[in-house]
Amino acid sequence: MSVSVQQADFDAGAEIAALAAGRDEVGAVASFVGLVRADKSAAGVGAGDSAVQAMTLEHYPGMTEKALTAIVDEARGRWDIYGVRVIHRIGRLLPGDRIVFVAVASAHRGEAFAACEFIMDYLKTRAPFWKKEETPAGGRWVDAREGDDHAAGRWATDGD
Amino acid sequence: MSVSVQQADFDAGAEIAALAAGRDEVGAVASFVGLVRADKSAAGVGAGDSAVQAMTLEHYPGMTEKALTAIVDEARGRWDIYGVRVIHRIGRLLPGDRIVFVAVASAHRGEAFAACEFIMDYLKTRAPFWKKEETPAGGRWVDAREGDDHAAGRWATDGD
Amino acid sequence: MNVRILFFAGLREALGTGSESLALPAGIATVGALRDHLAARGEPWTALATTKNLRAAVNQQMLGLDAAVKAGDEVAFFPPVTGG
Amino acid sequence: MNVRILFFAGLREALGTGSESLALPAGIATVGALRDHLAARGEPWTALATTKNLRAAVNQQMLGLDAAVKAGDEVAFFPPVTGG
Repeated sequence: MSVSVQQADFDAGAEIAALAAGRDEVGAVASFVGLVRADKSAAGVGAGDSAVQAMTLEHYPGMTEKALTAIVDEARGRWDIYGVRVIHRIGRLLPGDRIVFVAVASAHRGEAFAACEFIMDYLKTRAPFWKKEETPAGGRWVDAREGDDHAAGRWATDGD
Repeated sequence: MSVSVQQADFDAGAEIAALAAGRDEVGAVASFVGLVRADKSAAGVGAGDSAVQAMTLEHYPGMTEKALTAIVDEARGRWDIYGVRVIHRIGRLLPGDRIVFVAVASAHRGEAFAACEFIMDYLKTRAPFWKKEETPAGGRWVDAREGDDHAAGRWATDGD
Repeated sequence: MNVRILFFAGLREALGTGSESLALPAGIATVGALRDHLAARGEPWTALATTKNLRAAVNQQMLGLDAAVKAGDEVAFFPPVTGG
Repeated sequence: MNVRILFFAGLREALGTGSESLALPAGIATVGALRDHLAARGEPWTALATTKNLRAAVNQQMLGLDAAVKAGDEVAFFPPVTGG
């Protein structure tokens, strides 16, 4: 199972090892872990009371898994990769908690890095998750970053 | 200690967690694990007896740590990153064994990915390690890949 | 056959509901027309017109406001996604 | 004060030694000149001239063949690196 949406935490080391286990053509595993930051609100409010105390991740059950699988399939079409693992947590998380994991196994590092970053960029703009932060000033939904659309746009090709 | 050259294996998950532990400004950890491939010799010989049975990593004690530290320092100068971990194994390794680990912690994924890939590209061309493969046809030193020089060259700037 | 409509995140909160089932009114054939139809109900439904960069999915696939809608479809409206 | 010279990997095997200590001959002031001086010893030292893309380090820093060498330096010769 290459895509999981779950409340439970994950073990990045075990997931990386599993992608390479028993496949001696794998020479490279690139991976990414996203975590809840507390230092400043992702909502972009610069004022004092913006420290994030907790965060709740809402998603669109049914569509989420389809969207993630479509993103992984697109990566498999673009690069010669042997294995992909995507885990996205939902529910209430605290600062320092892991939110998302993406890992890609390939023969060489160039393809592993490119596919891993591609999947993260597309996940950020195409997978139906929404973050609501709890701060001393109250709850608020995180605004999408324009930079995320730009990052995903980098991968656009003529065929898209 | 951000750089280690060691015979012992490593735990990628524990290393990733350590980079983020107690630092709630870390929102992203990009990492890479390189492994010994067995399917085809890295020496580039296409013939039948090219399966890699084992690999021995030689290095230049004293220079190795300096070279890796210089690469990490250069990455810190180029990107706003909070933590870096580099582990390179030496000695005799078997197919499927982990060889190298690089992880970079940052606030955002773009910088973490770029710095992690930069460190790997520079390590491949500037850190004094050499691989000797054992195959059914005998031992042979791996040739450097031209693609590695090209990959490292991507990062050159006017200031270099 | 009705259209099933879903709302998520800040839009769900603004509307006070996460879903509804609706007989597709005559003449409504696109996501954008359905959005306008709902927004015309007045407060709080105007949030559908004022949400910045409103996104939509038809049958769990993200599509533009010009995408076709027909009876039996599942249509979702939501703000830009912020996962990862 | 001598120059300490190190050899690694395939070059070390070809030369049959990993290191030597040498009084820097008069007139040898660069890595390239030192390389030529050693290669002129004949077999197996010609490997220093024939190794493809020979690399060198002076005092544990990778430098080009035009880099300066002086008494007391540690000079290393090796093939392109293949770690990672």
